[in-house]
Amino acid sequence: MATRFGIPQFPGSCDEVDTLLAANRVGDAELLWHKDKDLKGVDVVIVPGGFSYGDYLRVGAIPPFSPVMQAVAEHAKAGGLVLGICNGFQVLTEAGLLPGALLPNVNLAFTCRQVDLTVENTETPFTHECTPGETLSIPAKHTTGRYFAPPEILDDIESNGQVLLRYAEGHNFNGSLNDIAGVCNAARNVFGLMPHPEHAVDPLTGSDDGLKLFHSLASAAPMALGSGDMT
Amino acid sequence: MTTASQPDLAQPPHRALGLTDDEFELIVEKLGREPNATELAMFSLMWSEHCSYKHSKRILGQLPTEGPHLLMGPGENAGAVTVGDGLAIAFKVESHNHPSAVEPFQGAATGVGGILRDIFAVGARPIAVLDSLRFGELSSARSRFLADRAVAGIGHYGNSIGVPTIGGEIYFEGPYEQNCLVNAMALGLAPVDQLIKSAAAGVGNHLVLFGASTGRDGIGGASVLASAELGDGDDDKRPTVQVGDPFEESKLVECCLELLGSELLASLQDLGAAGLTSASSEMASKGEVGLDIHVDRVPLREHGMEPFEIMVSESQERMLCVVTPERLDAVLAVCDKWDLHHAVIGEVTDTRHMKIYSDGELVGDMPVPALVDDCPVYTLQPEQPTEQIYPSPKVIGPAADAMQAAVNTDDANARLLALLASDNIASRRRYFERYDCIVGSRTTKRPEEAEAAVLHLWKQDDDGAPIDGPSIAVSIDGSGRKVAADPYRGTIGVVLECAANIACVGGEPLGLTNCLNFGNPEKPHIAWQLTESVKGMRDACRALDLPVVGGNVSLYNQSADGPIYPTPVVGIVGGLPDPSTVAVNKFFARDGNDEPLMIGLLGPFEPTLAASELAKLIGDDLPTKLPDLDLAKHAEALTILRDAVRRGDVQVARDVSEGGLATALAECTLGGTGAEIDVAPLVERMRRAYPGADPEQHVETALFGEGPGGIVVAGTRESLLQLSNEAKNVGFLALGSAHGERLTISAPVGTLDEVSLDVGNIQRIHGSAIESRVALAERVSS
Amino acid sequence: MPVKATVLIRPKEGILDPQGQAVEEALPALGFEGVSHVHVGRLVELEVEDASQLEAMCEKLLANPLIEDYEIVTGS
Amino acid sequence: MPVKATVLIRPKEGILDPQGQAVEEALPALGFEGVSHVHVGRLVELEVEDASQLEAMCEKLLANPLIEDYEIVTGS
Ligand SMILES: Nc1ncnc2c1ncn2[C@@H]1O[C@H](COP(=O)(O)OP(=O)(O)O)[C@@H](O)[C@H]1O
Ligand SMILES: [Mg+2]
Repeated sequence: MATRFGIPQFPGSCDEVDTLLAANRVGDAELLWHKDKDLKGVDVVIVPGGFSYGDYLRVGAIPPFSPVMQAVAEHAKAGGLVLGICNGFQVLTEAGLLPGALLPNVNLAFTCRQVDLTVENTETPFTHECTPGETLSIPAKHTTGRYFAPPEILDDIESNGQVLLRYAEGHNFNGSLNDIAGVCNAARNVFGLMPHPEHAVDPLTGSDDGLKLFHSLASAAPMALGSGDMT
Repeated sequence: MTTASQPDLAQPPHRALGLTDDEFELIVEKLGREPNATELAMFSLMWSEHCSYKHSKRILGQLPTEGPHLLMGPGENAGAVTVGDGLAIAFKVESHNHPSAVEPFQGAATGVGGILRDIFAVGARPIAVLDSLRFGELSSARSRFLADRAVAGIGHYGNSIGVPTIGGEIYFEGPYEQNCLVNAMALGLAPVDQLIKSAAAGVGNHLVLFGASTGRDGIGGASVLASAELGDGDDDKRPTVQVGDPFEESKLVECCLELLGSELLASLQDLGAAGLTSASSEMASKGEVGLDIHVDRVPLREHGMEPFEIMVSESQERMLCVVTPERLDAVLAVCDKWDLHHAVIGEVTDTRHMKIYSDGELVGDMPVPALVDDCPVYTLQPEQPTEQIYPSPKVIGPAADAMQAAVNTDDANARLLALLASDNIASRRRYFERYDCIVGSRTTKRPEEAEAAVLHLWKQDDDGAPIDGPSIAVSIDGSGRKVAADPYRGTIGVVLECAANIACVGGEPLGLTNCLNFGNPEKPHIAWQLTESVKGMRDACRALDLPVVGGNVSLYNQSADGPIYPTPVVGIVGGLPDPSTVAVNKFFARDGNDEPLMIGLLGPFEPTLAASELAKLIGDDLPTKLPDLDLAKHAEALTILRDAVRRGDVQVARDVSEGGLATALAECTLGGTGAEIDVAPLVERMRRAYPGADPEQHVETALFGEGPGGIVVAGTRESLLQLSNEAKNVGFLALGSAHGERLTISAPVGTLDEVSLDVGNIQRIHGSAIESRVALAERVSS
Repeated sequence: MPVKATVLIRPKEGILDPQGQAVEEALPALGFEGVSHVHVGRLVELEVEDASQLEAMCEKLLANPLIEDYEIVTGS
Repeated sequence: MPVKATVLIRPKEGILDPQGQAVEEALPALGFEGVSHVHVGRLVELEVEDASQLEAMCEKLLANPLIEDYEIVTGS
């Protein structure tokens, strides 16, 4: 059976349809309304990019309180797979599902650029279709993407192999600590990254390297703990 | 249309509001009495240049507006063309020059917000934005500030609302120092049968205002009425700066599209300049009905707003629709779903009057035709100036001397590098990287990847899976200096350049939108520029068989320093059957043992240094005429180009624009291979056309001269051979081949040393020039 | 002795404050009732040699006087 | 009676504050010398029915304690 993906849609989400299209290439995807607590039994939740709630107050600060994110938190706690892309990554850190925080880019400007990422750890549901050390070309576009974690936490995630993607040399335009582009939780079922794999699924639009992450998810989902109807 | 000028209280209110005494008399005659404050405010807006086009209507009438692909022409919120597969593209360009000069971030942001509303007002989902920007020289701190902030504002709005900004242009030129130009173009996608018009219909139907609440935004000039009426001159409370809220607009887009998708609306209209006044009276006029409006029902953001303030407020992110009584509840429920304010503010009547009520009391009553149609239309009094009215263009600032020295040598390398590093040619990355160019998953060619942006219009099948749709190509181009030199031929050049960009990726031009940015049309020489420019646009569109689907006019762009360069900006949408045969704009290496790509120059290119970038760097005077051109040949060349790209025969195509052929060739090497070029064939063609002239001059002009109709193309030997046969009538010259790590350009005669540059060097200089110039200027000023 | 200063920068009255509005509208749904008049502004803290320059700094750089009001608090 | 509150939110010490740096670097160019330790933060002003909620609101929503410090000022 095809893996089922659910994509929460907040007012101000931008990349939810792009994510839907990308996930539909490897499984069945649908949007989940922010006011509903029902995850409709999906296997994988992908929190999409954009400017949820206008990015007002602080990026990603408001969505964790929405009904849908409460359900996503339960899904994650039960071992279900959750991916956060860009604003989705910010939301997951604000929700406490991922370590660290995202700060304004060092260039203080929204920057849209194709970047090279190095795959650091392939033994996760998100990256197992990649080869270790492989370079992925994926676009990034954000104002607040500088990954930060206090030293103790940073040491932890590094020694635990939680850094799954790093910016290749010369590609870390936002100033992320240790060139971190994507981080997962200790249980390895929640992952967030700033670049946009859903915008790299078709050579016609530039690259299809991002598809590897989607394929990884699609084949890992049946094995993940607690997949199926979690709510 | 915000006028930030301070009202002069000494004069009668109608003059302070920009109406002439004659116009005021006419209003009194049409009403049969003197207008009250609310009515006067509404008339002053509807009879303004922005709403009535009173100075430009007559000449705009000559533009061709018919075409086989046209669905909606001028007059609606946006024009629209069919692009195949039952899909329509709605598009329009609009200016937000004045607000951007006052507050560039919010001015540019609300400009994008406004043009996007025009697009979804016709029922189309916004899918792309492009921008056309002009500021004073980069060496000016004010210009750098305006450019950075305007770009940030455009990005802020477009990025946050999830619409990609896929292309544009940005130029730095003295005459825009006081009057920057910020034009934004938007495109929307809709099934052909979902396009909706704005005519109000159905007596007894409800008029619903929804979206943001209404505040005192943009009341500006009209605040004179407040002081007159309320006796308090404290206009500090009436901010003229409008602040945009892309978050609100993103909900508004989804709400409108959901309403239209469920067929709940009778008509829809956005509120732009002139707010509720213009939105409602234009809906009434088009539908030949009347409207009763109750201003006390409008959701307000501020206390104590006067009826006239509510009617003229330019608060952003609001829409107006007409709904039948049975569907009202369903409509309001959708507004609630998207957390938008809404109110039934009135009804459609058969009176053909706009009646404004406040708490049940009639505070305004005007015949709709008087408001919308009866504004006097003026005939321009054009007069050609006897000499060039603009001073010689000049590069100023800390880099100027080095530039001057470089362009005045005989070293073609130095000249080319100076051009590649100049403000109007160097890479625009500093600006376009501020824009999300990919959201929506339609962008197949991003900025700098091809001559036009390309979008692939996927559709969703019943299960939501993407299926292939047609593709489109889009480009926006304007010109100031060349139009200042010769408004007629300069404008033809703009249209041809834009059409060439479309042809370079294999697009067939389907429709054109434009924004005419000019000075004060009441001045005879500005009237002449405007008249000539529109004629040029007309003739070029006719030659290309291209309808004008709509546009915008921005007049009175002048300051104490004089008028801006007359600046027509055009945007063209082209149809593209297959996005995979698009030509790129960089040379590339073919596989292993294959023969390298051959390079040619297609088209009736007749370069001139007049009004060129090189002439500007040197400081030459502006001429008063550009060379004549044979429009039919230019049109034919573009058709040949397009067909060759579609066949896959032309794999690289770049039109020659600023900086001439040498610059275009250098730009083709960016991130690609080098090339070995000999311009002798072009020099020979020029020598035959102008046998009298000095051959050395021909070399200089061949390398750096500009003009429409020159396309650098590359393909295999066989395919270029075929192209040269097809192009006998329009011109084709073989120039060389693409390979290696250097660009070399040799010329047959003359003292100019040949060009020989490392492609890495070209890329470094072109790529970093703007950043280093900005950094240098910032250091020098401290 | 340098002076510590705090500059509070707020959206001008009458100017749309989309942030404040959005936050206010979101709060009840997040479980915070009874909150009103929310405004979001900026805060700049700095040390200056010459406190008399602060006003001019606000006008020229720290605030955008067209759409923002500012308040300078010096001390400690 | 609702209570007016001002919440000052600052980047935590030790975390790179490029915004503050940019302001600091821009000032000399405008003729302002002797400015140091510039930091840029946020300001949230609101009225609450129940001032005891403020602390929780800051912890949960208004500030991110990992990267920001906050200070609540109530009054008038
Ligand atoms: N203001 C802008 N906004 C977005 N893209 C821009 C802007 N200015 C330039 N670009 C992009 O940069 C590239 C080069 O621009 P330009 O030199 O003006 O091209 P051309 O001369 O071929 O029209 C194009 O892809 C264009 O769309
Ligand atoms: Mg071009």
